[in-house]
Amino acid sequence: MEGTSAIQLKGITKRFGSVVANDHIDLDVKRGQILSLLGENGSGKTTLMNMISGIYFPDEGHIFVEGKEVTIRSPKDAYALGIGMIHQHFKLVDVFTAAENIVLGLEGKGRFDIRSAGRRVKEISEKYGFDIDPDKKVYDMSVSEKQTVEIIKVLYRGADILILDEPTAVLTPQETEKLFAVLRNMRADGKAIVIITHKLHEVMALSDQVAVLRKGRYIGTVNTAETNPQALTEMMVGRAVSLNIDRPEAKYKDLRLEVKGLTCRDHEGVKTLDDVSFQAFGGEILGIAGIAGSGQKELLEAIAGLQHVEAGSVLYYPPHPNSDIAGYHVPVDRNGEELVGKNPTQIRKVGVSLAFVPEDRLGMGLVAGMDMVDNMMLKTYREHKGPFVDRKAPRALAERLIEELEIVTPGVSTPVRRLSGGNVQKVLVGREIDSTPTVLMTAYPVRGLDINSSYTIYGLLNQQKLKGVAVILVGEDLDVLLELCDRILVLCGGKVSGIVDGRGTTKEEVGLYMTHVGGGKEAAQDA
Amino acid sequence: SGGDQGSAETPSSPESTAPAGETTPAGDEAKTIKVGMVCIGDENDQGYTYNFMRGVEEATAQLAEQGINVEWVYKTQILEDSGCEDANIELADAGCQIIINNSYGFESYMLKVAPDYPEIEFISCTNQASAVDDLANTHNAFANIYEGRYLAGVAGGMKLQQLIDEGTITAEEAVIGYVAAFPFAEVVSGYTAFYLGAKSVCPSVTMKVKYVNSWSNASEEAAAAAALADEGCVLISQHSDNTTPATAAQDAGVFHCGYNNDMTGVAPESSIISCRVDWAPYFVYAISAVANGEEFAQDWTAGYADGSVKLTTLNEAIAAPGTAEALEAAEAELADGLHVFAGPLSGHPAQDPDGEVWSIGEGEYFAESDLSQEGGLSAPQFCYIIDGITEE
Amino acid sequence: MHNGEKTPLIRLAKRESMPAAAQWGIRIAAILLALVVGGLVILISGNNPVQGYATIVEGALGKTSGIRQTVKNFIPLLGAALAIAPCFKMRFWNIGAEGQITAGAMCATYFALFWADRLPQVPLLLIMCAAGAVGGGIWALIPAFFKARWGTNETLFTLMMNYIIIGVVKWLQGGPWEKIPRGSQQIEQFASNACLPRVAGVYCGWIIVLVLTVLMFLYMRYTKHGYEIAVIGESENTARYAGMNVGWIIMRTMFLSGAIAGIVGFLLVSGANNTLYSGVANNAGFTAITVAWLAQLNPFAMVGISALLAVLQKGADTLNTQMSIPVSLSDVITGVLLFFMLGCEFFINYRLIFRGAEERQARKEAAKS
Amino acid sequence: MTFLLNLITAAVLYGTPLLYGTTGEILTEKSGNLNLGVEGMMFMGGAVGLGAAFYYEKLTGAAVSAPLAVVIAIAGSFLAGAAGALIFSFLTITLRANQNVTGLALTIFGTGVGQYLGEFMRVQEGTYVAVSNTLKAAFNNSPFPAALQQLPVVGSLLFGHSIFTYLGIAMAVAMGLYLRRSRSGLYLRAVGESPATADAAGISVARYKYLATVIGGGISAVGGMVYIMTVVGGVWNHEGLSGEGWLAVALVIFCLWSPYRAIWGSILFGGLLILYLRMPIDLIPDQIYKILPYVVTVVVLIFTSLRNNRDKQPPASLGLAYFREER
Ligand SMILES: Nc1ncnc2c1ncn2[C@@H]1O[C@H](COP(=O)(O)OP(=O)(O)OP(=O)(O)O)[C@@H](O)[C@H]1O
Ligand SMILES: Nc1ncnc2c1ncn2[C@@H]1O[C@H](COP(=O)(O)OP(=O)(O)OP(=O)(O)O)[C@@H](O)[C@H]1O
Ligand SMILES: [Mg+2]
Ligand SMILES: [Mg+2]
Repeated sequence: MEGTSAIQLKGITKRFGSVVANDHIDLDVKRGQILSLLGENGSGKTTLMNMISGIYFPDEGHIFVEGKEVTIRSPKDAYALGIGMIHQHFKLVDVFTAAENIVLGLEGKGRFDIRSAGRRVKEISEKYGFDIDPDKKVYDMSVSEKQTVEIIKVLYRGADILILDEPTAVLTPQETEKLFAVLRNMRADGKAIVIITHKLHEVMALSDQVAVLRKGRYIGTVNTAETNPQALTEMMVGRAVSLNIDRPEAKYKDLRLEVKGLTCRDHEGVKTLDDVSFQAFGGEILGIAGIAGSGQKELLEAIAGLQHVEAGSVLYYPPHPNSDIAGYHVPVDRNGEELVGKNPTQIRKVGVSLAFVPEDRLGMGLVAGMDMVDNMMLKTYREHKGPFVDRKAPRALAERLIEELEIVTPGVSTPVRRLSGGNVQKVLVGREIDSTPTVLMTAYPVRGLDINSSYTIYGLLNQQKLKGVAVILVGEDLDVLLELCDRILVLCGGKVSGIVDGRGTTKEEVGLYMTHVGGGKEAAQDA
Repeated sequence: SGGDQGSAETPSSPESTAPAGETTPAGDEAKTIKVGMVCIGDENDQGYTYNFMRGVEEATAQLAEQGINVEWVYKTQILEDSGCEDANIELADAGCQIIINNSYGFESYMLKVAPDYPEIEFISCTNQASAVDDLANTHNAFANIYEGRYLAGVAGGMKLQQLIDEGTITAEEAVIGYVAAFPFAEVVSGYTAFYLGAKSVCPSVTMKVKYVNSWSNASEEAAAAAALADEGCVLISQHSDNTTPATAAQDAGVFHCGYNNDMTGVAPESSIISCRVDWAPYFVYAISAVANGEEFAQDWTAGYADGSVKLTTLNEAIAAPGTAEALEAAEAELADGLHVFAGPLSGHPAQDPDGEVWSIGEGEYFAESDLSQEGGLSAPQFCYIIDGITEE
Repeated sequence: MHNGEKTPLIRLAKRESMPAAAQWGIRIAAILLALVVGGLVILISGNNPVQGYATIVEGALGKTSGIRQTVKNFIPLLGAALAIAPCFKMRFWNIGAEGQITAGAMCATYFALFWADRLPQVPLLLIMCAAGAVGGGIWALIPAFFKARWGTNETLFTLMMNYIIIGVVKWLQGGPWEKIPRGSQQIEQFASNACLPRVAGVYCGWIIVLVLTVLMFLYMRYTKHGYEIAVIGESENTARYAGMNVGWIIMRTMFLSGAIAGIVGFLLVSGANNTLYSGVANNAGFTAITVAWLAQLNPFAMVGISALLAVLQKGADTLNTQMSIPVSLSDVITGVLLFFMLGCEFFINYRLIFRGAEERQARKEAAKS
Repeated sequence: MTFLLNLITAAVLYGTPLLYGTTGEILTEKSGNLNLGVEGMMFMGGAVGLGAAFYYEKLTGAAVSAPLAVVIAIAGSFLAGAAGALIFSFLTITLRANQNVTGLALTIFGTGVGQYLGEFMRVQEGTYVAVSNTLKAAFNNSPFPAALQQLPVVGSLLFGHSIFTYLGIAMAVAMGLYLRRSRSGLYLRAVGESPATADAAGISVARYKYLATVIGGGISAVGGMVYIMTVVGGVWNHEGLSGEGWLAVALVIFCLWSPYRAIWGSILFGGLLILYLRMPIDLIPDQIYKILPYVVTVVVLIFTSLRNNRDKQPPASLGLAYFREER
């Protein structure tokens, strides 16, 4: 059984309008193996997998399952062939319970008994070490719980070909490890597993083989044991790339932002931020680490004036008026300006900028249906006097960004929806930086980005830091935070559980802080 | 009269009009008159406009005998808004010599058009402005439908008296329910006449009136009739356009007298009789006047005796014994000049129920639609809620 | 694909874009097809379709009086479609234009009835127009407020608001504002200084709505407000992130939308009817929704589509008069026309791929090389 | 007491057509389709349902079977509504047209068709299109034995209504059970909440949407027939339905997409419709009284949004077209 082909793809092609997402791709997925699918953003990984799972229908090519040619017209056909996919964006019904979501779409005989389904769910989750309440509604679940439901959904159907599209993007390192353990178990069971991820260390740690796509073409498959991150990156990008992240030292650091006792609540009255205090300095990158949903988003939004603040203050110390932010150390001679109570426009005016890249990156920072020009003026359109908008300046800016950041787009009037993920991100970050902020806040700026684009973004952040900007970076990849940040603030359940020096800490220390408030102390004792 | 409801032969388009000359009796020179009519509904409404169309049919035949060919042009389903103004203009431009507006709400729009076409005669049915406007080419016409309602009331009253006599109900339980469109003189005058007709043969009768505030709303008319029946009314009558009060009456097991059309077809177990206006005499009068180049009255009315008001066939199966005779007697009285709104009567103004008591004594009468009187109008004027009737 | 048996017979793919000429070609083809189906309907009803359509065109455009009435139908349709456009752009499904027209008409009527003796024509008309705008605006603001504050579903809210205001006008009509003598359920015809003057035989509302068309185009395309509306329509979160006060903009836009509808109401009472009644909007508020949508929210396209529907309305009326084809039949034809126009957008946005088309394509290419 | 019993009886009479209109629309909306064409479908159902019973009776004459006539009327009206809903489905599901606009177009089309058929029958017959008293009784009278109906108080309260009331309640309960308890009901709700999720789970989104919308449209249209046969006495009347369908749409909101709530909701609305005739309040003019159902609906709409209970919201994808390859 092991080593035989579970799925074979031959000459698969898929076009979206004029975009050729997959161009005659061949792929072989073997039983009892974990195959990593690697490629830059927009290289066609998701599209390819979607054709196996019945979401899309190929324009050309052949699919073989167990050596027999098949036609997969819908997810139903895919399930019938034992293929299950966990999508990049969760496909769950919010108002249903876990159990209801799991049994969705199953053909059943006789009476419908959701309770016995719930028992099955419990069995499966116990077997694999998940913790899930079958009667919990999805809208009450955390991200990782939702993902657990997705995985159980596939297992429940007894799928033996499993596809996971960027499953770890939203998980903590601990959760990721748990998931990997499950996947290894399944491999031992003889299942075929395809996993898409941008994190090379995960690829190296988990998979048996790596297949690489580039710009919709299949580049090749290598055995993980015979390769290394550097080589994989070169396959993906098509040329040599340096994988070291710089951490230059800025000449001057001065206090720019002081947060004291910040507390926020959500709609249900639960504290999302609990007495958060810290300082941010110009000329440094302050990383913010934490399990997803620990208050990162709320913290940035509170500073940017997008969240109602219940208590606490955010003091802003402007650079000396005579200094052009680009570098002279000028002592702060004022008491600081209170930002709490100001609206987002006023806050932005003093120079605090938020480049927020949410899970759905087109959801917040950019308007998907508008072109680059209109997106450029999203925050500045009011500055111009009179009732009409001025599109000249934003057009110039868009053209400049395309040039400077090498944004790949047919033109400034193409809707940003049509751009690839990495390019969308460049548009967003480029616009924020252009507003010459003194504080640049950004969350998950490289989420879902490929290595190459990620490094471009890191470079941009370092550039800003050297100009004397206070950069606040919410990240999810601890390796990157450790390499890039001067200091790291760790949030746990809305509280600050520790602030560590980026140069002197370890992944384990930060990981402990992420799961326990004050976990650092125990760690210190251990050491 | 329930039998001749066929509409197939109804002249409903210019094409179906007999070509001029064909029906002209020998000897007379043929005259063709083009008449426009603006209608609130169309002949499918089985009520108000349908009744006009039957008048048209009859008048056309009668006029043909006089050597006058009428070419009718209709504008149907016209709302009581500026569309009515457009319709009048369109008919005037189409060369109509007479334009008839069949609904009360049309008049204000008609009056905007009439001054521009002094050579065209404009008629507004059931209305009253020609008496006060200073235009020579505007006319009002309405038949004394209150006489028809009085007679229908007699038929209904006979039934009530029969029920009392048989002991089915007590004298106090002889209550009429009346489904009324809007609280104004045409309606008030109508239900009062109906009540007086019933009272003339059943002295203990009383009446309850419910307004639906619409000329035509099938479900609300039904709801009002059902509510009246539930409140103890044993006979329902109506001044509204649908048959639903009849069917609701039948459902509730009570009796009914209709308006505009024979309703025995839809409610054979409860509909006793209906009254309607026959527009043919007026149409013949007005059209022949124009054809002959004569003046005709600016305000016109006629009654039962003149054939302008009619009753539909009595539903003998359910009517009280002797109803036909009682009707004959009442008809004779009307022909003899009986005044329907004859004293003693007292009540309150309908628009101001708490206002001063209004009354007339024995021997006096309210001169309804009496053009011979000073300030008399064809449109009904009686607008008092008399004792024995309650409005809600 | 190989095993052609199991390949779907027809597959869909989203089109990137289509040349404008081709788009309009498809739309015109759809309209023609709809007319053919409508002709069949006329035929089945026992009439001659060719004669029927000739009558429609002749009735609506043949004579001056017909054209005037067509223009009269056209004014509220275009006006209300313009009113709806910014809301729809914002993805705020305002189906309450009917009620907003009525509310505006009501407020304008107040001044026509009670201030006409005190004011000369021009100031009176201006005040009536302003009152109409405010009335319609406020009526639209109520659902907008709840939407902005608590996310109350606006489609259903605005729908209900229609029936409420119509009920209120019915009450005024039969109650406090009823003309003397009472009982007529009518409101007095306006004094002449409360009536809009005519231009080219039709009250000057047509000029007003055409000017509004240009203004609305500029507003949506070139102003900051227009930009804000477009951003909110795409994503409320983004708008919030950009520092827009989303609730305020929703309310402002709805007020504007209601105000334009209210002005339409003013035009209808002051220009067309010279009085108020409960049916004053006469379904224009509903039909305008289809106009706005079919025009893809482009004000200039709305002119064409309202004109088409206005011709159809007037033509239907002539059809009824001259061929005694019932009004209901023209509703059927209008429905068919709308169905076709709605359906044809699909062929503009999507491409159909038939089974085997690719192999044929591939074979052709192979033969070439 | 009698007053109250009479009021309830009348409320049930007026509420029953709404019950069908509403439950049909609930089924439709549960699939994520917002079909605003209820008025049109009910109109068609009213005309065709009446016509079916009328011509059946005409064909059979005295041999007419009343129960069969009821079945024929139901079938006729159901098919008429289903046909209208099929047009809607084709346009919105297959051709992905905007649902709001398509619904309005269906209203125009459906009222036109219904009105035309009604008039056509009228002209053909040359007289009222009305069923005989025997049939009227079958449509209007209670199916229960007289002994039950004559029980004090409960007799008329529980057993005094037309067959359609009981059928309607049974149908609403069945639909409630279907949506809550059955596998396919769960899948239908999933389609309405998140078609992409349902699709990925192997549920045929288009099939569920088509079936729910077409069956829902059919059920709504039966309401039109019930209205014509009971409320307006089995006669084609010129106004047809006068806004009943819009009221049904309002009622869907009022009962928060629950068929159970539709049962008492429709009776309440039926009562509100006629209350001004039976309980006039001097201070409130009739015209204002009549807008009560709409005001109540608005208030409910506001309160549900205030409470923001996740389980009492409209289906999340209500009104949106679904295309699998859309991102
Ligand atoms: N709606 C669309 N229509 C046409 N082309 C599109 C559309 N959406 C995306 N594209 C094309 O897709 C390419 C990449 O976009 P996409 O957002 O899929 O990036 P991605 O690499 O998948 O991002 P991520 O890794 O974050 O998922 C672009 O080059 C663009 O041309
Ligand atoms: N539904 C769609 N409509 C239009 N274009 C699409 C669609 N889905 C994918 N594409 C385009 O196809 C190409 C491949 O996209 P795909 O999502 O498969 O990339 P990917 O390799 O998964 O990238 P990422 O790493 O960002 O997830 C991209 O250019 C993308 O924009
Ligand atoms: Mg992607
Ligand atoms: Mg992807």
